[in-house]
Amino acid sequence: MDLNYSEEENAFRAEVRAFMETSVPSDLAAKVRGGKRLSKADHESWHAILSRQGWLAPAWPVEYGGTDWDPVQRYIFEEEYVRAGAPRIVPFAVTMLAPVLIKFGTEEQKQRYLPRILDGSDWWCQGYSEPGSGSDLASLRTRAVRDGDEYIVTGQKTWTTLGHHANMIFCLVRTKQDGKPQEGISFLLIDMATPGIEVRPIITIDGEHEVNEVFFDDVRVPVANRVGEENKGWTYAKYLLGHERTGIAGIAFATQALSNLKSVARRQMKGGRPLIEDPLFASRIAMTEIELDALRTTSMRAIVAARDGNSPGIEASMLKVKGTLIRQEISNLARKALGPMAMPYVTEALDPGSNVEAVGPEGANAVSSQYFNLRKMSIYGGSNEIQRNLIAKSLGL
Amino acid sequence: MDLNYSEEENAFRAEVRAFMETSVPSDLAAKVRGGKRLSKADHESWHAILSRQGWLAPAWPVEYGGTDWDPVQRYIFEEEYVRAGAPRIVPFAVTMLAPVLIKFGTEEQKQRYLPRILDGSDWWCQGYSEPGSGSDLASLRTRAVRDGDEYIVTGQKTWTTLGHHANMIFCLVRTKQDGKPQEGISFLLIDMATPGIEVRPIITIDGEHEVNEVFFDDVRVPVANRVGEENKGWTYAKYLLGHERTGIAGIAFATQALSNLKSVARRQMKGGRPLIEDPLFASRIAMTEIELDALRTTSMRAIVAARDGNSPGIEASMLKVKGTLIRQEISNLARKALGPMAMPYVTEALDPGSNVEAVGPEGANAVSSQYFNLRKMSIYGGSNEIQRNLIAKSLGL
Amino acid sequence: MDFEHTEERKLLAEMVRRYIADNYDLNGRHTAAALPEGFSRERWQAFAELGLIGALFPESAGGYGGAGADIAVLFEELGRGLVVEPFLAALLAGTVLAETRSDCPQLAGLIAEETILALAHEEADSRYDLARVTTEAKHNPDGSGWVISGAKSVVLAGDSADWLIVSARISGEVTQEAGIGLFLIPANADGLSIRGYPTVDGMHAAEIALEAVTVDADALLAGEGSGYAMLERAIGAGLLALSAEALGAMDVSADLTVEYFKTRSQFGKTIGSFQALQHRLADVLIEISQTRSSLINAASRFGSDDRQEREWALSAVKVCAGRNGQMVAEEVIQMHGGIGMTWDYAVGHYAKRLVMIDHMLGDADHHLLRVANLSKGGE
Amino acid sequence: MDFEHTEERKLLAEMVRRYIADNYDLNGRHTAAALPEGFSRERWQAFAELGLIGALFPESAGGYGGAGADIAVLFEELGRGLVVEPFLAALLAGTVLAETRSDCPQLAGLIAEETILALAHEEADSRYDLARVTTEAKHNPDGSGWVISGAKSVVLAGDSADWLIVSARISGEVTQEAGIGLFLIPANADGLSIRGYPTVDGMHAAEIALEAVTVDADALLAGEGSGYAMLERAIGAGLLALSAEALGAMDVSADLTVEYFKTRSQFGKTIGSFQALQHRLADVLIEISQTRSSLINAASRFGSDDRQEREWALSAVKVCAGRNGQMVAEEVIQMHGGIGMTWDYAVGHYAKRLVMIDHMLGDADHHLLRVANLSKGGE
Repeated sequence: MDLNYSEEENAFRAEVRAFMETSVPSDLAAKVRGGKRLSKADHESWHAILSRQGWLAPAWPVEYGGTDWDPVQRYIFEEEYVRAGAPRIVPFAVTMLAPVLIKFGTEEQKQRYLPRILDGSDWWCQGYSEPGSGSDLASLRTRAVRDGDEYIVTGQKTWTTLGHHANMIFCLVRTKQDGKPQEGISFLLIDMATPGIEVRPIITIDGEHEVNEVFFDDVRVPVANRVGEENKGWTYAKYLLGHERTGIAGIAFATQALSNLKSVARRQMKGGRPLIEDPLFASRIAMTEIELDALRTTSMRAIVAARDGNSPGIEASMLKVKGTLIRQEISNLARKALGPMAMPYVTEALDPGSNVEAVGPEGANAVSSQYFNLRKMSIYGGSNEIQRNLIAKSLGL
Repeated sequence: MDLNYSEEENAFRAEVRAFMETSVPSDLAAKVRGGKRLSKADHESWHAILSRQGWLAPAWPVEYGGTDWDPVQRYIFEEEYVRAGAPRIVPFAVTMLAPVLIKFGTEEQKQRYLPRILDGSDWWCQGYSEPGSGSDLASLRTRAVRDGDEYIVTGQKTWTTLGHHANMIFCLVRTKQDGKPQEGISFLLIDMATPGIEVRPIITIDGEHEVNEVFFDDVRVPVANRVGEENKGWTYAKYLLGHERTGIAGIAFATQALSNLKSVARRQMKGGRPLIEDPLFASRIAMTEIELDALRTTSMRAIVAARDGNSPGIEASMLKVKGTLIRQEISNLARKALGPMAMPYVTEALDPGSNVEAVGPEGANAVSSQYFNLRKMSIYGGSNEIQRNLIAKSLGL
Repeated sequence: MDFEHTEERKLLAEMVRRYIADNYDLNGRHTAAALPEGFSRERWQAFAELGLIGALFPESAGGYGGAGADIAVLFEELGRGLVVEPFLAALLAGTVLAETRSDCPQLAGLIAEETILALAHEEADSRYDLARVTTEAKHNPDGSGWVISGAKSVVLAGDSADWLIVSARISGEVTQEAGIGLFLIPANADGLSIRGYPTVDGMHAAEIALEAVTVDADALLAGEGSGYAMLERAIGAGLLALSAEALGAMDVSADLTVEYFKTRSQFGKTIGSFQALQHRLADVLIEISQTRSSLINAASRFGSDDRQEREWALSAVKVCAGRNGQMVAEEVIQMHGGIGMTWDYAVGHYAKRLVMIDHMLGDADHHLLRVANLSKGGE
Repeated sequence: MDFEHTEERKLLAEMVRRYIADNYDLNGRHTAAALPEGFSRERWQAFAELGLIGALFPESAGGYGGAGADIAVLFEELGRGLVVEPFLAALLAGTVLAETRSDCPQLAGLIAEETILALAHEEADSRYDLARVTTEAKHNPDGSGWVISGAKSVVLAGDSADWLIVSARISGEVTQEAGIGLFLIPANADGLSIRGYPTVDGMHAAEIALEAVTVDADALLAGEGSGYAMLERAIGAGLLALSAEALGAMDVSADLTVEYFKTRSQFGKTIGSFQALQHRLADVLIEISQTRSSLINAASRFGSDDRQEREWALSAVKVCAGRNGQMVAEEVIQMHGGIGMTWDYAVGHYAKRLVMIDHMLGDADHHLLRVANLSKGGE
């Protein structure tokens, strides 16, 4: 048992840190740290910077433009880029679709789509959830009917994150009506410029437009855009969800958020002394720190198991649940730390261009809205209830 | 809305308090306060004292030896007798069986059994649970087969509290094998001296003998000892359980336990100051105090609703769950308050006659064992899970 | 002992509930919240005409209520309706006036909805500590009154108020109870600058700076000896009101969830048939019931002259409102899933209000330790 | 980075587990616990012959282990087996000897199971505060050594020990870290009185009074300047050991519950098919997994020379053991129902051990604040 980083790993960290220090645009880091809104261009420019370095998709095989980093290196990379204030790599193409393409796509699909992800030509979004199928994903009803070399797709997807930026969507569609619901699903790649597609915003409780509904009305999709076999899409969907789950824990982001929380708690006063010295509050922060310290190792155990060829399985579900709970707890504490100053919400001040000033301490403006926004973490990516079902199932219950 | 006690109620409280002050034997109060074991004789002598005063069974109708106290008075009575250090009235006869007899028994049964409860001739125990039927009470399998004027009873009951003191047991037995399980149950009164009955102790994790298994091997019970109709026992059983549930919250006992906890926390030292001044511990005690203060009113609301003729229903289930959780939390905090001194457990010192001394502060010896003992509260009387099921059911889910 | 409200209060509650049901849907709320002042003057007038503002104050102050039960009944309904109009500001400021200058035109104007009042007390670093006041009031050198300087934070309805009641330190150390005065100041006074803004739950508040604001001697409502007690009285009314509002919001949140449980299906059955969700909902309902009991206790003890008993109960109910409000908020969103996260569905807005109530007039941690301190004397 | 134990440690764990499985069932445990000393000398000898005591100490002290991973691996198995023999006392006292007098016969005797050692440090009012020592050591007026007076509380294996290591204040205030000395004292010394007793989880401890116990000068193992650091080192090993023991007990408790879920039926189906119970069990497993991770962290940092890093990790894992241990204990009893409350079934005994571990060497509250304090320097 050896938990220490090797010398090579420390050298790797130094390399990544040096790159980040010179490469993350300072205005971008300021936006990220201030909780401001990021534009599509912000994301694209950061992706381009990483892509030029060959680091946009570290987990991909080298032949497709990835790296040969092992999971520990990938974790170090993530830690460093979060530390540098870089925004999260938009996951839909890089960490969700690409693994599916690489494992189940045709050579043609790989050659076409993977480079376009790396060079920023395509922005992908995810077409999984539907209004009637939340946790029960397999009950989806968007239909794809074969018509010669095309499918005709009709139906509705929802919770499509950043779908308003996307030009491509990967979709689960129903290609067979009878039999078990899981056995009639196919996985399609759809150009959003195809006639019959409409994207409508969903405004969330924090007042933000992040997710969308996507409507399909007789949308024609070439059969060549199907990944893998017809009616086998459920297999690919589950493969993708497994990848999503380990990623969601987001240890590096949680570490950063905890560090922010502590600096807020050092600045906020209670009874004339820094809040961080208040025993009740200090003990809550300490508990979260302990849990995150453990989760980092839980995550490493899953990662190293994966490196050694074992499937993460139940660990992925545990990580999803605990990781999201810890992340939510940090945002909960950040909100509490601000006291009454958690209330003001000047949304204009979140727009990068705006000269409207926020109210209260630096960075306070977005804290409560983020607390509400992060409620989504225990809902999406297979809700925490679904994960608990999976854990029970894996025990044979 | 008026939450204050009326002048009459205050006068009533003074009367009860005066009686308790002169009537609770001081050695008995000392045992109760010290968490020592009570003998059968201890219980019987206290019952006899209350019975002479006419206060053993306040909730019974006056004609059977009860009082005409309203629920608020009954609550005041309970508060005062707990305050005086009196032991709990053994509930099986007084608050569990008697209401069933009074509502569903024949005049003969009432005339025979109710006086014998009051004068201490009979000690009743409860024959509900079976090894295979815990929460699923209706699945019970102890059979009673009709043979002329008698039933022949064969089977096994378990968790029979203080069954080793009892000369009588009220039992649910199966009198019909087919149909819905609920529809083949009868309610029998059985003399434990009848041949074929054997009582075996169950030792619980605190090392105590409080509960028992009761075995029935071809035990002959007169049909006259059946309460109500054959196969309608489930109705009577549920009636009894409803009564048990509101009683279990035990506000008065919790109040006493909280007061004990606070005096322990005042005496125990942490960092050179009384533990009760420690912010973390003080806030836990305060939370429990707040919850108990609310529960007292929740309980009163149920009681007053009952007085005004409304059925408690969902409130009874809520009371059971929250009441047991608060009681358990108080015992949890008492254990924590003692620090390392929660560990010593000199069981001999709990025996009234013993001259073995306990270790640690006054009353500390029984604190941890009581914490473990009270785990039972969320299990018995319809487990807290069953109560949550009932709450959901009452919402039409 | 009796848990029924009087007939008058039942009628009041019934009337408010009907008015809100008929006139105040979620879209209406959004529209009102988006107005420059963060509420609708028209609705405010309608509420006043229904007599709701008068219900907050005793007859001696021109109202017809003012008891704990009046405040609790009314605010529970306001919580059910997610009402954005400035009732809480009215209660806080009006309570001070009712106790110090019950015949003043500002109070009459408040009850008649013509005047908006706000209590400007909290400061950036006071964090719920009632006695921590750094804003200073000095005798005007010309002998004519007072000069007040300092800053106030998150003043509810501070941007729409015509008059402000401002706490300021006349003497004593920064955390001392004695030495705090309360001043009635017109919002258009020279030296006052007010920045209004929306809060995350759709209400409005303001940051207020006072730079040498001069007022007459009669602006002093309560002086060094009585200012703190008066504040405690007003904040106490606010604690009761906010807790009642939280209870109303919890109740509706739970009702919406029960409804959703019966209609939404997953895996071929209604989600309300999943035991894990049933049990969590049961726990939610238990905590709501406990909050109701705590509110009954606080409303009943609100009128008590025994300060410890009264303040204990007020802090206790605020702890329940804060803790249970957060639990309800988080659970109902989770039990709804994605739909609960959307602007167009109500639960998210109830959740935001519930969570923000914990940030007002002292959070659960603050009041928990206050309960512990107030308990010390007792058994 | 590698989470696998070395082959040696895996073999050790495997061997202990097999020995316990073959020789140490619940009845055997009860029998041993009921012996006058609270454990079986025969078993203790068998454990020593398997080399288990030697695994706790480094080669320099006559053992062949002593690393964090050695302690963690061994105690996890002891926790799985609910072993009552005095391993923890041996670790605590032996660690002090190994660092101060590694060649003494008492340590050799300990490793050979011939000598029982105990660390007598806690006092009635010290409540986990390592530096709070009121027992006093004074220079003997005759110049020959020390005179020690005071009282020690809940000394593990204190009633079977041949030798005690006693902490006593040589100088300084009662809470000062400097000034604490550690003394090696024979249990039969004049002036020592020992009252042994069982603990609620079936172990044994003792109250020890010292009335002017005189010892030679060489009884002093660590003096005013180093006593505290030595204590922290020994207690640190104890924190790691107890947490590992807790993890073992949690694992078995969960396994028993899974097993019970599959066999026990209610309402016509196995109770493991009820979703509410499934979800609670899932949460239990998540916390156990977190405890394991925390233990890995602590075992890995146990050897670190960076005091803050090491002690942070040791306190952190004890918080996990304490909090999660209680959660597991309460949940597995509840999920078993009545059977979980009985003496003849194992889960109750695991539960008692889990809960009592939180009372040893600092409870979760204590270590939580210690973590907060140790974190202060960091980011």
